[in-house]
Amino acid sequence: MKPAAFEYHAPRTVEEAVAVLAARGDDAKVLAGGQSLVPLMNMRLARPRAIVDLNRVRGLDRLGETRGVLTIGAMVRQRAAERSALIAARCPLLRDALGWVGHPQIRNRGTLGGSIAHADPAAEIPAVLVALGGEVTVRGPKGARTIRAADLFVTYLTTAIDAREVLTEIRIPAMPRGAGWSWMEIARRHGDFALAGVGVTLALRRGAIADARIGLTGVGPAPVRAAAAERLLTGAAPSEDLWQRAADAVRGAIEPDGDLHASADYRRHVAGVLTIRALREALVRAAAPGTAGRRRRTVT
Amino acid sequence: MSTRYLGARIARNEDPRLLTGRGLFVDDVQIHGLAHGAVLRSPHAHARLRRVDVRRARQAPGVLAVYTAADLGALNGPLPKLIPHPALVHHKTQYALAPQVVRHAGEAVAFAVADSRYAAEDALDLIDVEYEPLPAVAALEAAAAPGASRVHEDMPSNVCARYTQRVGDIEAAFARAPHRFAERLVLDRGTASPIETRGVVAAWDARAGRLDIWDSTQAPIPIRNGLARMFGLLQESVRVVAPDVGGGFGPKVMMFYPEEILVPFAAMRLNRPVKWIEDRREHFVATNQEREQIHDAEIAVDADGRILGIRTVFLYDAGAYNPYGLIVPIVASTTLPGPYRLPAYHCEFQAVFTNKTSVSPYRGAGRPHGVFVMERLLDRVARELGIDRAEVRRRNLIPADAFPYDVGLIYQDQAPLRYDSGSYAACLERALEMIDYADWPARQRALRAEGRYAGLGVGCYVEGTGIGPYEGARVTVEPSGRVAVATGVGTQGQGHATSFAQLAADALGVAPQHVIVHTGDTGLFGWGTGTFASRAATVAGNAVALAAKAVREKAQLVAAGILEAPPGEIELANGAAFVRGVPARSIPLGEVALAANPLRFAMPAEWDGPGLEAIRYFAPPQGTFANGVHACIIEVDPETGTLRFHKYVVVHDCGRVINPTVLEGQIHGGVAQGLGGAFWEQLVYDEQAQPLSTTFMDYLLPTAADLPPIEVDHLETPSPLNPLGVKGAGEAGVIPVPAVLAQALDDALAPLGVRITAMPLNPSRLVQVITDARRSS
Amino acid sequence: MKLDGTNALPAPIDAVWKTINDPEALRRCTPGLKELTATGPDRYQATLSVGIAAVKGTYAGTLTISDKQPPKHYKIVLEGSGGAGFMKGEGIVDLEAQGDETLLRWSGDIQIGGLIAGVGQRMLSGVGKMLIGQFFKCLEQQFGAAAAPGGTGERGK
Amino acid sequence: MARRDNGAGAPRDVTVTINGRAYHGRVEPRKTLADFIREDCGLTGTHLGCEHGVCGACTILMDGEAVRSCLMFAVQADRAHLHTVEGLADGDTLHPIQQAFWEHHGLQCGFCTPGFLMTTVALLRDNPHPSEREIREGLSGNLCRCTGYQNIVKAVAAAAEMLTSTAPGTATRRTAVREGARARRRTSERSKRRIPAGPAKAGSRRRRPAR
Repeated sequence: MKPAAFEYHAPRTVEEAVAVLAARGDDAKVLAGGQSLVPLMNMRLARPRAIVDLNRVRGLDRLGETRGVLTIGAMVRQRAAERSALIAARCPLLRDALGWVGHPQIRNRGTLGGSIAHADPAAEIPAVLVALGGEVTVRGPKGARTIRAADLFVTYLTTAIDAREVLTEIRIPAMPRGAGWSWMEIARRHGDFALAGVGVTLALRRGAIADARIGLTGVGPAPVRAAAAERLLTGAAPSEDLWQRAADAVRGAIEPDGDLHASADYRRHVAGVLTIRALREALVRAAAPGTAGRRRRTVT
Repeated sequence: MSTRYLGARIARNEDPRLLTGRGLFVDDVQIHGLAHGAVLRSPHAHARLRRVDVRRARQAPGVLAVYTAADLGALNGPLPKLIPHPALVHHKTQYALAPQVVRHAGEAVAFAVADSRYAAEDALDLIDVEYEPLPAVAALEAAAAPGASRVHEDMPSNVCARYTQRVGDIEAAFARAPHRFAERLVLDRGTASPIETRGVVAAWDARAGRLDIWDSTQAPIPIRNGLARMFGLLQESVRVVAPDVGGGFGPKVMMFYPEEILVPFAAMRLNRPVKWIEDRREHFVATNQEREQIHDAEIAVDADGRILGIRTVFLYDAGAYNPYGLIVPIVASTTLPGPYRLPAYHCEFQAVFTNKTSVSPYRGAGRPHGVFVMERLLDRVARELGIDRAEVRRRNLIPADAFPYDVGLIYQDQAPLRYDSGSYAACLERALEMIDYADWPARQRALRAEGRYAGLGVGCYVEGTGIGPYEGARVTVEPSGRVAVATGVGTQGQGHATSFAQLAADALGVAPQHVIVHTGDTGLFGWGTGTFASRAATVAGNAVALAAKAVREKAQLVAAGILEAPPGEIELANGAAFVRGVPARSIPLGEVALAANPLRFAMPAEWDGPGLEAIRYFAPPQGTFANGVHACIIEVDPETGTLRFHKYVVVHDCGRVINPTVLEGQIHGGVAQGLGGAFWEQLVYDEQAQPLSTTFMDYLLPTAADLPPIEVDHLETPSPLNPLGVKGAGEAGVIPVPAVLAQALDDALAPLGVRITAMPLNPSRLVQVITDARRSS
Repeated sequence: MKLDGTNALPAPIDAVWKTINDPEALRRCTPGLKELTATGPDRYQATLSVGIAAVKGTYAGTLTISDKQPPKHYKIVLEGSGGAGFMKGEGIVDLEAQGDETLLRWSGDIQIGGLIAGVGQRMLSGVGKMLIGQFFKCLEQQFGAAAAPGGTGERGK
Repeated sequence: MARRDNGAGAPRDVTVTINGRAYHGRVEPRKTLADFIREDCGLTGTHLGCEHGVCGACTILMDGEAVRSCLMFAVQADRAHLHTVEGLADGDTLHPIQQAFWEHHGLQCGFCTPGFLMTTVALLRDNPHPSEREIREGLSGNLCRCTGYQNIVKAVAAAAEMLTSTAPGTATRRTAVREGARARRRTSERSKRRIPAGPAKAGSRRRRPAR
């Protein structure tokens, strides 16, 4: 199980990376954390003729907040994001979801940009991006462009990013202050790809749901934002009955595949179960405002 | 013999090396000029090879050779048939490289050798094979059906053996029984998957005519003997070393895997050392697997739940070849009776070829199947007759005064199945106590009131261990005072370097860390069979003890001359020989060894040779039978089908315990494999017999986060069949796990009417079972 | 992997029949089909590069059409092998005229073996369905019309 | 394609520091870091169990963080500071984590052990007082087929105890969170550190665990 030969490029700047990609086209593959790509290469399932390694590109590992939007460099390691006080305070849903990405050894190398660009249909980060309506910046031969999460994920392992483009930055709107959140997932073992996973945020105003976001993973070719369920929740008063109806809406919005780990029916069923549980947990957290802020104080 | 170390919790001798990265596993062998091999494997489960063109591959950079079947000359023939059986009408083994037909995905077609493994894999890409696909058969029942496409075209069907054993009058038993219950019980395929895959290194010294092999095998001596025969060398000119072996669990005791011939063949042809290391994907298709059986079983009981008779008719999946004969199904059918009295028993199986990887024993080797059937039937009796499940078992147990107990069957070693000793009732009661069985109904009610689904499972088993034919050991006291022990039985993590050291240490009055044990190196000890069937401690352990005892007697004799006292007055302790009651009259044991090897003058005739050294063999006429009980409490989330373990206990009796720490480790690991095989691990094949789970992403070994802590207690009922009174324990952990987990799930989900009849499960399947049960109730 | 489905194509049955027998249309619409060279009547040599993203298998093989009952029925078989293993797709196609439109019923069986089957099972059935969906979407586009309402939904398994 | 001599596909020089010692090699870009460590540097304590990032046997520390060396190419590690199992003990003195694995029978065949040890070094540095659940989850990226993990978990708990009681200050909890531009600087600082939880001085001289 050894990779086929390839040309190795380790550019220092995004421009250099784009230049190599422009020259090599479909033959080249961008290497970020490598935690998904290298196994595929070791098995010779992927045989790129050229590798463009972003690990020595400067400036892709910045993490900050601009006007209520988290800006995350494509090469920020998942482990760094998981430990980030900023993410814990402003987007605890992302922090919680990151805890489900593989194992610490994987997250030490794996990057947020890599996970998004790889677009595994059962990955956690794309579902969070979709739920929270984030966007990414990509740079290619024609310059930079922005792709909204809703337009980004096309199908299995396929995004709207062109083979000649490099994902450079991820932007995720911070969760509203006081919003509750929950990430719920069923995997065969700790750290495995999700059989189904649900991320929820819930903001309350005067006892009613002011804003609800639901993103799912593992239940189709690409991450799903459960828009119908979100509409049903928005403006309504929280109740078990409402959660049940949201779960039904989620189940109606997905087309899961079956595989040897779980049937399509199971995934659909569990997506609903997890939606209910996530809504319950998010409500508890929303009802106790300042949870995220408190957490931040203890971390920093 | 003053016992000090037998039964002690000695930290292991082998650990400092392994902890500091100084172990020597096969892949760690580095020799100057080492070349690397890679095997081209069939992607088809069944196909005729129309053409294998290796010309392009041979010309690739760094490639030294590419071999096909035609290149193997005299070695192009079926590999040895290991264990014949009169009932086996078709004994089929594969070739080192398939000559014409491949019969499972992963069967070896060509072997490339290059400067690096990378280049060798590049060469595989350049081999052009034209396959003519043939119909493949995957499902066991379909393969057994008349008219099924045949795995071996020279056979009239895929059934390679039918074998029946009977005890008592089964028809009469069923005819007069007031209650009869039938079940169809299924276990699917799994694999041992040690973290170290297989691997072979061969170095040929053409001038000396010497072949050195490092092989991750559980049976280095038979490998050496076979290689010598195949390559026309003296056994003495072939040395096979099983160095540190990174787990075995059964599949590494195959004589031969193709690579065990291909690697030395290439090394001799190229006159260059060659290494082949199986990668994980290869492991999932090229290393033997196990476990698939379908039992149609029926039990007849009286009104009190006492067993009158059991009948099981089952199918056993042999895979594409059956080098190991009928061992697994015979072990399954002879393990089924377990600790219970069966006045009548009928077991009948068909062994069936399928286009899947060959089957040979994997830890348990049929025992989990037998126990699953027996215990599921008893659970059915308990439920139908309204008898407490522990009580049903109690009523049927063989009592403590019934030993030796003849079951009336022939065991895998072709000897009568005769239990030597056991503690069946005591083990059960102790396990019930540890799991708080008496309190369970109340606790379960309380949990149910909270809407929680928790269940308890308990199951009993008897484990056949310690079978012959023989093992041997050489024990030598060196002038340094250290003791060298050599035995043919290799170790794959079982701690032989410590357990055997304890036995020698007790006999010779030295500390166990001064006993250096070498296993699995035919250059150091050349007689033996291998590590399998939970036999090392019993068979090799007794050989070590006997040899050490002989050395002790010799040391007494030699020391007697020096210390001027009768040999009977000489004691050995603390690394010295001394006169009983006069510790001052002593001499270090190393000096006794030195004196036993004189440079000049006459040697006393009664020494019977020089040195403090002896070789002894232990050849038990039959196996010895350990027993135990597992119990667990689990909680099920019926909405998601996920499990949480509250408690897992094992009470185990394998006779005298040599090292409780090592023994507990064996139990822990066995339970983990059992649980893995019950809920996480499954080898899935599609209808065309394509293996779908050939990575660790799809074949799921449980992790630390998935498994519960396991509480272990030991009872010690010595075996009367060997001087140490020991029995084996290697498979104890794994045997009853599917049965116990199934019962616990039934118990937890009783309000939903769930009954588990097939393993392994997973969350999706469990939710399906729950849904089906709800629908039908 | 067994799949079937029904597609309504906005063209008369004879036109559809012609198109599904046209090697150029087949080449254009079969995902990953790079080359198609006739070796006999209804027999072609094919080169395929099938997969998604960086995971692609290259296969050399054949495409054959048999059991022809113009303009209503045929069997199409596409098979190939390569480093990533082998693939074989078999489809039975039935056409039924519905006025100016044609109803295309198909049932197929896809076999995949070797590396991709053993490693890619998690996405295999989904990707298989997706590729077949792409095939029919392309066919519809051959007739220069958008998909008929509900027309392209293929039912899995 | 084993030997290309054109530019980017050609063998490259790689220099790494492993356990404080410099190693140099010339390798094809495709050579994995694990193979480089084992074959070119001769440090065979790091094992390969799956080569697809699941079993964890190849876990090493790179610039202080536990990573899977089978999922990196050697060229990517050029100029990095690596730690492998061979660097844990100080001469004959076992690292407290090794000592704990010995005392608690945390290994059987020993093949997966180096990966567990290196994972544990990072785990206990980041969380010096883990609960049993945290230990189990922290180890869930390493597979063991022999032990059922029970004695490994016990050993890690015991090692945590030994590290925090015998070597105060060596296993400081890293609460600082690296963000933005600071990350790179911190990474390079960390890479200069030796393995944070070094062998305790007194009391843990490689001693045979007595019963």
